[in-house]
Amino acid sequence: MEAVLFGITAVLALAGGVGVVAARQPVHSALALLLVLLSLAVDYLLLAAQFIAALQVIVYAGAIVVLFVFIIMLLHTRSGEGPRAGAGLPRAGAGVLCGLFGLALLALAAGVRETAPPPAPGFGTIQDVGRALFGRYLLPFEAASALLLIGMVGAVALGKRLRPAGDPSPGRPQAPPAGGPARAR
Amino acid sequence: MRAAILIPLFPLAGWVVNGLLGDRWGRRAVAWVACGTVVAAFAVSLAVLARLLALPPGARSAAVVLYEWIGTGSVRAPLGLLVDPLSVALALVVSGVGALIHIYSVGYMAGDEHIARYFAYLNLFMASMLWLVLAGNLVAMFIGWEGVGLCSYLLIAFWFTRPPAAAAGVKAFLVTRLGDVGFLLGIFLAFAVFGTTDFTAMARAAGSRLPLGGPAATALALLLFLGATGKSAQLPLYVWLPDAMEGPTPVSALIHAATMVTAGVYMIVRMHAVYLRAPLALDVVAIVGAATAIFAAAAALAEPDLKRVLAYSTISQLGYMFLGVGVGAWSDGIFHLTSHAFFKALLFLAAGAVMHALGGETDMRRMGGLAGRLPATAGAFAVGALALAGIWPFAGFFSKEAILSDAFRAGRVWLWAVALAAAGLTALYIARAFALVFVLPPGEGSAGPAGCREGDAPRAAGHRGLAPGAEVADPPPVMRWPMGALALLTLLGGALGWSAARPGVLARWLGPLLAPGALRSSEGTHGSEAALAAAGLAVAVAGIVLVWLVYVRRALRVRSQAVQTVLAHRFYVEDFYAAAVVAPVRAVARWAGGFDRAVIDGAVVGLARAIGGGGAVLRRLQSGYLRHYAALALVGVLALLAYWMWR
Amino acid sequence: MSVPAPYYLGLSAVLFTLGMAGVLVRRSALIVFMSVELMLNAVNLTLVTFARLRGAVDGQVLVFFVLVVAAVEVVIGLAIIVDIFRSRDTVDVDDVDLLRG
Amino acid sequence: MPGILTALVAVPLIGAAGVALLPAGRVRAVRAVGLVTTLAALALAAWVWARFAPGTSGLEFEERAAWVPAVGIAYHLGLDGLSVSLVALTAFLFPLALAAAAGQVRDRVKAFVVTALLLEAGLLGTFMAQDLVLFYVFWEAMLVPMYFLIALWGGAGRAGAAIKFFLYTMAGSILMLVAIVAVYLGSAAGGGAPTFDLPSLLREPLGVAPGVQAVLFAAFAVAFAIKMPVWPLHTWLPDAYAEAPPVVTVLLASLMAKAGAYGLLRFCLPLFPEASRAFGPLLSALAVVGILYGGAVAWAQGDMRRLLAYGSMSHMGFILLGIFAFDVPAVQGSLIQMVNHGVSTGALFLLAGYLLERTGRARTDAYGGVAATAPALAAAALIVVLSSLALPGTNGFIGEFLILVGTFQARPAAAVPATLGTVAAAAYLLAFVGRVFHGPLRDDLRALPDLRAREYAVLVPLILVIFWVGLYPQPLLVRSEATVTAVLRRVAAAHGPAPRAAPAVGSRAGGGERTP
Repeated sequence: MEAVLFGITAVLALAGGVGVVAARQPVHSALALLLVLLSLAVDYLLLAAQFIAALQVIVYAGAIVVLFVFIIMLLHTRSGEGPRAGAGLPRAGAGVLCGLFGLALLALAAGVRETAPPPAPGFGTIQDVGRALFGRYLLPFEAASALLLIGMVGAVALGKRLRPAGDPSPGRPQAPPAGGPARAR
Repeated sequence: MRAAILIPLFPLAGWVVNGLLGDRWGRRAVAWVACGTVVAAFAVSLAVLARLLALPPGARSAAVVLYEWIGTGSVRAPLGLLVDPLSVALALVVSGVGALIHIYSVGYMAGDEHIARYFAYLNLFMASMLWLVLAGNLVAMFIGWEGVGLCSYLLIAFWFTRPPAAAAGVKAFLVTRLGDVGFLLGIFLAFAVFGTTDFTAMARAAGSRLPLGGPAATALALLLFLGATGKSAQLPLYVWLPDAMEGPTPVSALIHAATMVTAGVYMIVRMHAVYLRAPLALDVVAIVGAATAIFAAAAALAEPDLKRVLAYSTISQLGYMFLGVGVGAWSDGIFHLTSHAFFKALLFLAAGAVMHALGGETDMRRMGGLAGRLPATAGAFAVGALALAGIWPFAGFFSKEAILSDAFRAGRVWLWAVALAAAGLTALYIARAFALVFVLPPGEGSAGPAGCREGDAPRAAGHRGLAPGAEVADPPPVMRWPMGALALLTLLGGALGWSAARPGVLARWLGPLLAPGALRSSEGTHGSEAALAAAGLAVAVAGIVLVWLVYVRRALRVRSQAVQTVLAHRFYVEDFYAAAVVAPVRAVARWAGGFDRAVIDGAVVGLARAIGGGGAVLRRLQSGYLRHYAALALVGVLALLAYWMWR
Repeated sequence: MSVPAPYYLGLSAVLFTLGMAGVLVRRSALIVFMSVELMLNAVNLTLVTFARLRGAVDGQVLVFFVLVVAAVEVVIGLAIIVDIFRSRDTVDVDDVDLLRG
Repeated sequence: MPGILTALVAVPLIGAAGVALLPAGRVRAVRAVGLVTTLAALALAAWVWARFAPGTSGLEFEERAAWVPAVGIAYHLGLDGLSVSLVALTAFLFPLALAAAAGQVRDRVKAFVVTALLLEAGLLGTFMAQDLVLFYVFWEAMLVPMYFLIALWGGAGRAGAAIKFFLYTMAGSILMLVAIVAVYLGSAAGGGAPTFDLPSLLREPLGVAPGVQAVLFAAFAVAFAIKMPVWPLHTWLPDAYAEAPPVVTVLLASLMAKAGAYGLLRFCLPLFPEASRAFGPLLSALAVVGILYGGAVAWAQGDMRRLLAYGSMSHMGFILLGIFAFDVPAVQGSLIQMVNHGVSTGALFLLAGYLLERTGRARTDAYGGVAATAPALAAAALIVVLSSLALPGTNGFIGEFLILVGTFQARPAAAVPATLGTVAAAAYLLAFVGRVFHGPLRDDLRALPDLRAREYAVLVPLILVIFWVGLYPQPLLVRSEATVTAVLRRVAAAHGPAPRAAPAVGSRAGGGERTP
């Protein structure tokens, strides 16, 4: 049962992964990413990590992917790739590098002890993770909350920069050559 | 004896007071303070002399330690005085002549607006010089030694807005400082040898610490003598003294004739215990002295500038003194120092009176026939000139003859011959100067190039040179009286050294202090003494007669163009120094400046450039493209993985 | 656990490599970004696997933090992408070389 | 319990904080608070200096508190004969510099005062720290304010000069940091716990191989030599001295350079006695080269601050020479010369600053006859110049004389050319006086004002110190004698016989009988 489930999710996740990388349109990539995320959520359940699986669905699939899609819609057609600028890496070179790297990872993975006894009851539940979070990891947890706040403030600040005082137009589709790069810096 | 400290302290107080407040006071107050302090120093010296006279001859030496000045580790140098016959004799000469010249200066500098500065410097000089002669050890003496050098610099460059004066001051300071390097090294060596520089302690220990003729004694004596050649303007460091005549004439009289330049002679006499252990060094002293005597006398022959004639004369006479101490005639060296102080100060003051009358003119070719118009000045100059030439019965006769006979009796016949020839030249140049200034009609010496003129300040007559019909008169009493006093001293000074039976008063006074010169081989008979004196006198008279024949009667014309040229360039010594010392040093300094910029800093800047260049190469890696960074990171990760897997 | 851990880790490795290839090859900033998310998820899978293998919950806690960081990163990153798009009218990473030395 | 030394460091910091709280526009208040702060530090330092018991070689006013006990770092302050006079000098010069700055620094006054006070705290801490890490912290704390003082208030080339200065000194500091860690590790060789505490380190020889000791010595020595600076590591100096505002140059030349010389005495000699002896001849040779080379280059300079900068370097050569003569009088001379150089060179740069302030001209040939229109300025300059060329009766003579007399006993071959350096000093300094103050008065200088009351207030204390040290240096000498003797005994004990003391002839005070 578990093996079957893992096989299905693995295939779906791999397909999604290839989709993310290979899709021409960003929105297709986003959908493929969603597929990967959901498949992995199932795997987390298989690995006795209910809380993480739930978070995966809520935060990743629910929030992050939605955000991506939102931005893709915002940027509309220009979110794709332009004509090749010539600065890219040779695809073959990238392929070789990635292949080598993947093989190395697989070799490492193959060396790992194969199985473990069934976990203690309650392992990976929300209570279990929560106890760790509010116990031993209280300080990092609080720091994470601060980080979230900083991220929020940062996003707001970046968003505000788009509309400087005295500039009535919300955006500048045709950026003037002088001001644009300076502002981006 | 502690009162002796007041001798330098009085003028020092005068310096402080006049230096700080002089500009706010009137000129009279400044003059009174300046002269009063020096007269007070003279009075204290007399009192100390009286105290010493009251003691038995063997006990006339007292050390006065004020406080520990420098004291650390093995180096101890207290600030202390040594009051003994020698230092008191010198203090009397210095403060006495100094007081007269201070008084003379009141008249001479009457027209100068910086009189407060002038007298402050002069007082500082008196304090330094008195400290120099009274100091109880070499390090303390060095305070005075450098102090007089400083005042010499300040007073030569007194009219500092005139470039020649400023340059002459710097030259004097630097040349004497070059000699002082020797003096300093001598102090260091004295510390190494004796562990102290106290004069009495060194004199006591010289016999045991310094092997006779050993390298330590010779090195110490020669190093100190190097200091003396600088300060006393001997070969080869005499070059600053003629230029020093840029200063006011009373300064030339006091510092550059009567007192400071004799410091070297005093120092050698003070250190005679060391010199006695170094016969070689004594020979060097005597030879340098004799050579300087004849060289400077010859250089004075063709000099057109009155003050520079006197300057070369001073160098020459100092050579006599060194010849004297070089043959071990300590007290005769001091005797000539004293009589020279009298007559040379007199000559300078008389020359100053001439200049005062002529608005600062010093070129003898623009003078002439002044005897009638300046009778008192001419008389004073004549007295000084006769003493300088060594004519009986003036002081110079006795002291010079003493040195000549010492040299002869010490077996240094060659040196005696040289000195005798120098005596003839001396009579020649001073008689020539007298003739040009006072006897011959004006314009006799063909108007040469302009430029022999003292500072613009003493402008009594308001014009320059001897203008026909100008009002030329003897100086005011405040200047005449010191000249009279010095003339009197010049007349009577011989009594200090000459008596029916030698040794004279001065020699007996200094006697207990000074070990007899080791080099005096044989006491001459009275007859040979008289013969020597007659020889000296004959040479002097011959010189004067020759001048009379050449310049006044024009009976003789012995003029060689080559000799003239060589004399006019003073044997090219200065040109040699300019080419062989000054120019190379200047070139090295410039080269070092360029070297510092180009090579040392260049190396540093080059390193910075190299790092910058390396950075410029490496920055190509920073393409700015995200994927390049990612790929590089991936390569790095792969390398790490490979390392872990195969390690 | 009936599926041996190396399978999970192998899946994670392949996903990570795919994500990396995306970062290296794709030029659209959005897709590059999504590839990064893919890599993060691969790492998360590894962490969860090892947490299960060791029977310790710490790996899962770490995943929690990765999630937090990823969320923040996405927020900021997307804001920056939008900003760049507004000023340069493109999201192609090859058009942006502000880091060039 | 914080003691007086902590207070000494804290006072400038508190003052800096106080100034920082003032509104920047209230320039007079800012200057007043700065001046009062430095005067308070001066009062503390004077008290410490007066209370310092001469004749002891150990630390006085010691304060110790654990800082990072895990690795043996402590907050450890103390004063001994090496440092007490330098602390007093630092506290003495800062009020004068701030007072002089009132005429020269007119923009960003508040920032200037704050930075200067931070620098004072760094300097005082550097001279008092007895823990290697604490020393390093103060050492670097002094570098940063100085960088800003040059870079923000300097002349046209200030940016380059400041960077050059910073990189140069930083390069040395990094070497020293590595060496400090190595010393720390080496201190555990005897079996005890490793420590950064200097007195503890000195209790037993450092457990490192002789070769390693030489490397460590070199690392320390290079850091200190750059700061002094020693030829040929000096090329930051002319740029920094010439580009910094004159008062900052005063601080650079008078105090910062001393930190280098002090470090040599405080760390290099006691920590690495064998290496010190081995490197002694080399450093003496560099000192002699520096003396003569600096003098020659100074003579060829047309810019007066560059002239004085090379002259300052030449004088620092004497200090280096004295330190590595390993002879009590010579090292005593070096210590006293540090104070003298601080006073005299500081005064020279102040005077150069006054001239610049009046005319804006840096080249000496742009002046002429200044003595005729500003006699008091000229007189002050002359006194300071004379002190700088070591005229007896002024402070400079005491230092150079002791250095040379001591060196002559230990290394005659170095002493003889070094003595020639006194002629070189006279040459370039009198050339400076001659070009600026003497000669015909230039028409465009006729209106040059003489010293003002504020400038008198700055110069008179300096001149008083010049004469005081010149005529009665014993208070300084007795304070350092015991410490110097102890340090040199350490160096001498490294190997070889004890330094030879020339037996004195006659009684100690100079032989002759005293008369009432």
